[in-house]
Amino acid sequence: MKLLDMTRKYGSATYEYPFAPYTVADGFRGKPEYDYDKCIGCTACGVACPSNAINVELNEAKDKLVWKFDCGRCIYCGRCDEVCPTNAVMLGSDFETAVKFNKEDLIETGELDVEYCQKCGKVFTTKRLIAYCVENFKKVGWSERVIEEKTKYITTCPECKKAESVELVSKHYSKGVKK
Amino acid sequence: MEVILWMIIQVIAIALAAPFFDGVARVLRARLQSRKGPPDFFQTYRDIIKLYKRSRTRPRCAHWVFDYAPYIMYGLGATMLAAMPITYNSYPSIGVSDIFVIIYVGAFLRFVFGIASIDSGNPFAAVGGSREQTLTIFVEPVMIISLIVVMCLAGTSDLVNIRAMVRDGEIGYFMPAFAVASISFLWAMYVESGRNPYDLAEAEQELQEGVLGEYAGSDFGITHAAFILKQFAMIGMFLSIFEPWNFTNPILALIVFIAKAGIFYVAAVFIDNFGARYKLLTSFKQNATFALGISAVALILYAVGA
Amino acid sequence: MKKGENFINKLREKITIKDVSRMPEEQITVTVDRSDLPEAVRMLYYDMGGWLVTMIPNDERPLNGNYAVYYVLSMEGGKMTADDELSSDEKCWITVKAYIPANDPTYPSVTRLVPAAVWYEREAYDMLGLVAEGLPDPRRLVVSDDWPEGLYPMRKDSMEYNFRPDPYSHEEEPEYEFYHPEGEGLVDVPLGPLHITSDEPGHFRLYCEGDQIIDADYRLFYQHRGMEKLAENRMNYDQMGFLAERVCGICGYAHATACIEAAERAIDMEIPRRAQALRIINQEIERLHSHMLNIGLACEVTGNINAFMHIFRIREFSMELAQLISGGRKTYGNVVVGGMRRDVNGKEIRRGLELLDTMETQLKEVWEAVMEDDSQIERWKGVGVLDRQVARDFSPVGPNVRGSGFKRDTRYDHPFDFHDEIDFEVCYEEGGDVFARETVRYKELLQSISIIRQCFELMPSGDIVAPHNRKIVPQAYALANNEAPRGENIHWIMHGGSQKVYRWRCRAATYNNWPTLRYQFRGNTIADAALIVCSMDPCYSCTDRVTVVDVKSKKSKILTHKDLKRYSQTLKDSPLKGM
Amino acid sequence: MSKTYVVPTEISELNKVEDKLNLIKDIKRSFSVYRIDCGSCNGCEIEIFASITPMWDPERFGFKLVASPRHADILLCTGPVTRQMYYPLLRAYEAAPDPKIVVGYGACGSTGGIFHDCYSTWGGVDKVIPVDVWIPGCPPHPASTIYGLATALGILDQKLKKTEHKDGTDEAPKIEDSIFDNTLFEREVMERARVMMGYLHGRELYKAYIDALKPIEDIYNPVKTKETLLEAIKKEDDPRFKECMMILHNEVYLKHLKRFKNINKCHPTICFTKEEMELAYD
Repeated sequence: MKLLDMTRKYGSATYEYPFAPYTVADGFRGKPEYDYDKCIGCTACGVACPSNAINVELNEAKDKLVWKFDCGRCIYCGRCDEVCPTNAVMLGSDFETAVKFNKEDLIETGELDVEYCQKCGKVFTTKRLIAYCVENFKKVGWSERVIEEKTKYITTCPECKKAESVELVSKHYSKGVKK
Repeated sequence: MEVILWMIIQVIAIALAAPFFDGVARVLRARLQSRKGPPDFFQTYRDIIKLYKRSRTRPRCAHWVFDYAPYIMYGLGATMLAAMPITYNSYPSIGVSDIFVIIYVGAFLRFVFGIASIDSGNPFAAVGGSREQTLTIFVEPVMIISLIVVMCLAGTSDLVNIRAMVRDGEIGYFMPAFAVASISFLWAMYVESGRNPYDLAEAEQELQEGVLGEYAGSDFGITHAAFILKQFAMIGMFLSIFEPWNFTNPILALIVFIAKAGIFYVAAVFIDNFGARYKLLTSFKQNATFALGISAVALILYAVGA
Repeated sequence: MKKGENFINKLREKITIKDVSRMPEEQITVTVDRSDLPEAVRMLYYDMGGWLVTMIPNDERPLNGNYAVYYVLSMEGGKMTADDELSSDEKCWITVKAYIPANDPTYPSVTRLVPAAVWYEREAYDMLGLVAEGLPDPRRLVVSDDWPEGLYPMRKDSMEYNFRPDPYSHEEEPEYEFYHPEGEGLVDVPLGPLHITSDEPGHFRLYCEGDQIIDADYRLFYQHRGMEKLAENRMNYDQMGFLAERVCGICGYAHATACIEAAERAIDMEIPRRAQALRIINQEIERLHSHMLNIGLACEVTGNINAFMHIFRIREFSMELAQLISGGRKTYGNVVVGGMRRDVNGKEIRRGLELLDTMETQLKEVWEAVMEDDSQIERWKGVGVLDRQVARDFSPVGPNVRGSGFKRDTRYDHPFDFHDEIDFEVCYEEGGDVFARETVRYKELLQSISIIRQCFELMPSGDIVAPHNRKIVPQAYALANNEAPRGENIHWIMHGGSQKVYRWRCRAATYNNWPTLRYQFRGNTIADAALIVCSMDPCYSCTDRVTVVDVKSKKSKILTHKDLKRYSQTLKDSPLKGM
Repeated sequence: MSKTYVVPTEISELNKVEDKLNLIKDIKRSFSVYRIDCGSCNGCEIEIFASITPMWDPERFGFKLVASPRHADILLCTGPVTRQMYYPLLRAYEAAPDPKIVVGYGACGSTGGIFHDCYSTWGGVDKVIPVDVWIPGCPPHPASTIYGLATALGILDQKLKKTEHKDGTDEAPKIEDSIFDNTLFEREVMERARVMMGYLHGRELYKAYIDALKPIEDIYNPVKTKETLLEAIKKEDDPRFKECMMILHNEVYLKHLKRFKNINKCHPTICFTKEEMELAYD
């Protein structure tokens, strides 16, 4: 009857939850918390997310970038937290995530204004991302001229940048020889 | 006539009180496992009430046997219980409370249970049902031999009379045969009540989907209740023969009986909760052989007139 | 002489070897002609003391126009007797590789000579359409019963990874063909796929005479989700680890490390010592909670609910430890190529050591209590015996094989990571029954506690991620091993271009354990069926799915097509009789 | 997915929302749960098991795990519904008495999780049968499980609501000023901190380190900086953080300073020596 002794020794082990709150351990990987004001729409989280719980896509009208998180698909790995440059997505300690009757309740979205390429006029990123980069340039201590140059660079879409450098290279090289 | 009235009253009272003890047993079991368990002693009532509210489903391949078995089983359980001379112990016997009647009703219950499970078409239920029959083969002889000893000592098979004799000290524990028979009967009663390690009745784990597997909703509730009644009937039989001291006032007798039976029911948790289940053909067989040995000793003791 | 050279020389005496390559050093690949394949594997397996650890069928048509099969053997000695074991500097991996031309995707079955290969060859057919000629059991293994004939998911050009053929109407679910033994009065008891004692779906057919099981057949892989294809298409290396974790909910961490380490080994990447120690801690935590789970369930299955509850109560300490170290109850989300994602700080180490102490005391108490209970031990002893010869034939792993007295543990045979600085004992027991397996698990629990304690105490300082300066080399491949709670997990990775994997082959511990189950069932009563399955500690999802082997245990008689055909025509003299 | 299973009318008629709300009232203090593993990795199964053990004990509010779908009020479905489990799932669904509550448990059960578009799965329970409650998590913590069941029964309130953020500013989020007037230093500190302690503890380390440097008036004075840092390190009680802060000083701060000043990086007055580092663990 040693088991009986153990029961007597350790007593009831039951937590009060759900009749009293339960606090999780420090560093618990709970539901990712989204801070809309910090999000710059860089899509790093969307690219990193192994289960595609976070998707960052243009809306149908192609005038907003939509950050969309489906809590039901999240595997709580924290990759989004790890890659986010502004800490806009951080894992919280929330474990009370169940919903009933309406699956939409699991979804969180954030819309950001988009920026158009200064060359071709196509949508390619968000206004906030550009503003964030410019802000960062200022903090690095670069001169006005450098900042201006870099700002111009980042407001061009990748396709145009590619075309530009191809043009640049072909201007200087012909048949693999530098002119 | 009055006897029949009392019979009905005692069945209803016990049927209403029994889930309470099941609830107590559940709380106690939870405490023994270092957890809290149900919030109070009334959980089994809630479970049964809920089951009555649920709809029924039945397997496509089942027949009428499957459909009516729960009611028949409940009726048989109630009959067994009614046959216990609890409230009407001071009335003259009307011949219903006969040991043979009770044994036959019990066997019939088992039989219904067996065919219902086979009829459900679930192979697990079928295996479970057939085990239940095998179990009977081991338990019944022990029970019958113990009872034969008692009947021989008393010279009657009528429970009311036996009971009166034990109470009046005509037969009793001073007779070694009676004392030994009480031990083997206690074992048989425990096994019959379907508790661990002998709970092959519901075949909870090994044959998980078990005998009751295919019953749903109110059918399941009734079957469940029938089993609780049967367990109380078995305890009642033990109490009537071996522990008959009680009031003659029917109401008081009923209360005392329920309390005593409840204590037995709840105390079984201590045995029930520890250790592994027995296997039918190894540990259980040995166990049953041992019990059979004890009952045989009782018989021999009677024969030599000790 | 280089490691493994002696085996290759011996092999050369009988077989023409076309090519030998080493990458990395202790993993040798020998290329042979496909007709020599069975003999080469047999020689390595039985003559030189190898164990089959995995087989990788690969679609290399985009690379060289052929399919290829890789039979990987762990050379460690037969271990049937005490001195039948190689010394640690001789132990190595040998891969036998054979090309299979694209226009004729057949090869001679190795199963006829080495029974352990049976599942691999069946899977090779399911996934790639490679036909093993002479394979005794050609039934489907991995893909679902409603999967269209002739569509092989792992072929590079067959389909998109998210292509879903239409299912049948649910009333017309296709039936799987079970092999029946013949005999009077046999009852066919189906178990599962939804059955409460097994947490997971698997379908067993127990053929019983009275209460006794005469034979069994099973259909598993109810959980085939198609991860390998998914990883090759949707994922990059940063995401793959998280997918590998979800091979199995219990030994997920072992899968993730094995998968990531395969990728690291293929490019010869050394990870920091601190990360190595952390990996070991996580892996041992996993063993703690998994073994406690299994011992608990082994009590529960026999009806000992009280012991089950206590063991699970103690198990919560290991979950707390996991939460402390990894932030989740499953030690998930920690491994990345090059190291770890999460460090432990001093506070966590202190708390961790406290938890280990509590766990150790209470574990000892509860085990003592269980051992005191004769009815419990009686239920465990002599049940589900795994015969030593059957074990040798089928290369089972983990506590399953260690319970039959084999000293097989991949941490000891092929040490990796931080294991070189840690003292630990390989726990093994004679007997081969449920009791032996549970005892092995209990002893390993104490070992794990000691290993974690040592890691905490020896925790090297420094980084937890290696510098990102290595490029993925396309077509480089390597194998990584990890001792999961259920036994050794083997992952094999061939790199592709652009940070992706070309071929990922995951072989979970239970995959090697399933085929022996049938032999363990025989002669036991139906009441013990669930217990036997439980004591094997199966991980249904690990295997993604399985079937039975038709090789007669001792005489290794093979069931040929002809036998089967004759049997199905006459229904007489079952070839399964007496098995 | 081309959905071939249509819930038969006799089942759907008994499973309207009001029926389910009535059911919830009936089973509030006594409910039976049947588990259906539709091809999960079994992490969820183990967590369900963990949540019926002494620590969590849902029997407190009437939970009972049953062995047959016929006894069930709630079907707890885990896994992304593999092709092979599709048929057993439907059989179990039809066998359960009506009305019934179906719970999609875990990331896979809710939405298919990481396997949502795999060829051999159907991507979540709700793609096959109607689901009423979703309990996300991979696997859900036992507390999440308890919460989910309590929410389903109306004991606790649902917390999560569909959230849509719109019409925010186009301004960039605030960036803190650099200690060196150059955020590249902070970036480097962060990077090094993460290599040593991972993203989570690395962030703490970064904060502790930068906070320790903030009171320094002349950041270009390495001797003073070291002294101030040492003070902060003494107050820190975690040896690993102590050690890592010293490494940050040696490897990031001094390297960065070298761009502005000609210093001897190994001089004991400005860098932490090996002996000092070892003291961290005493």
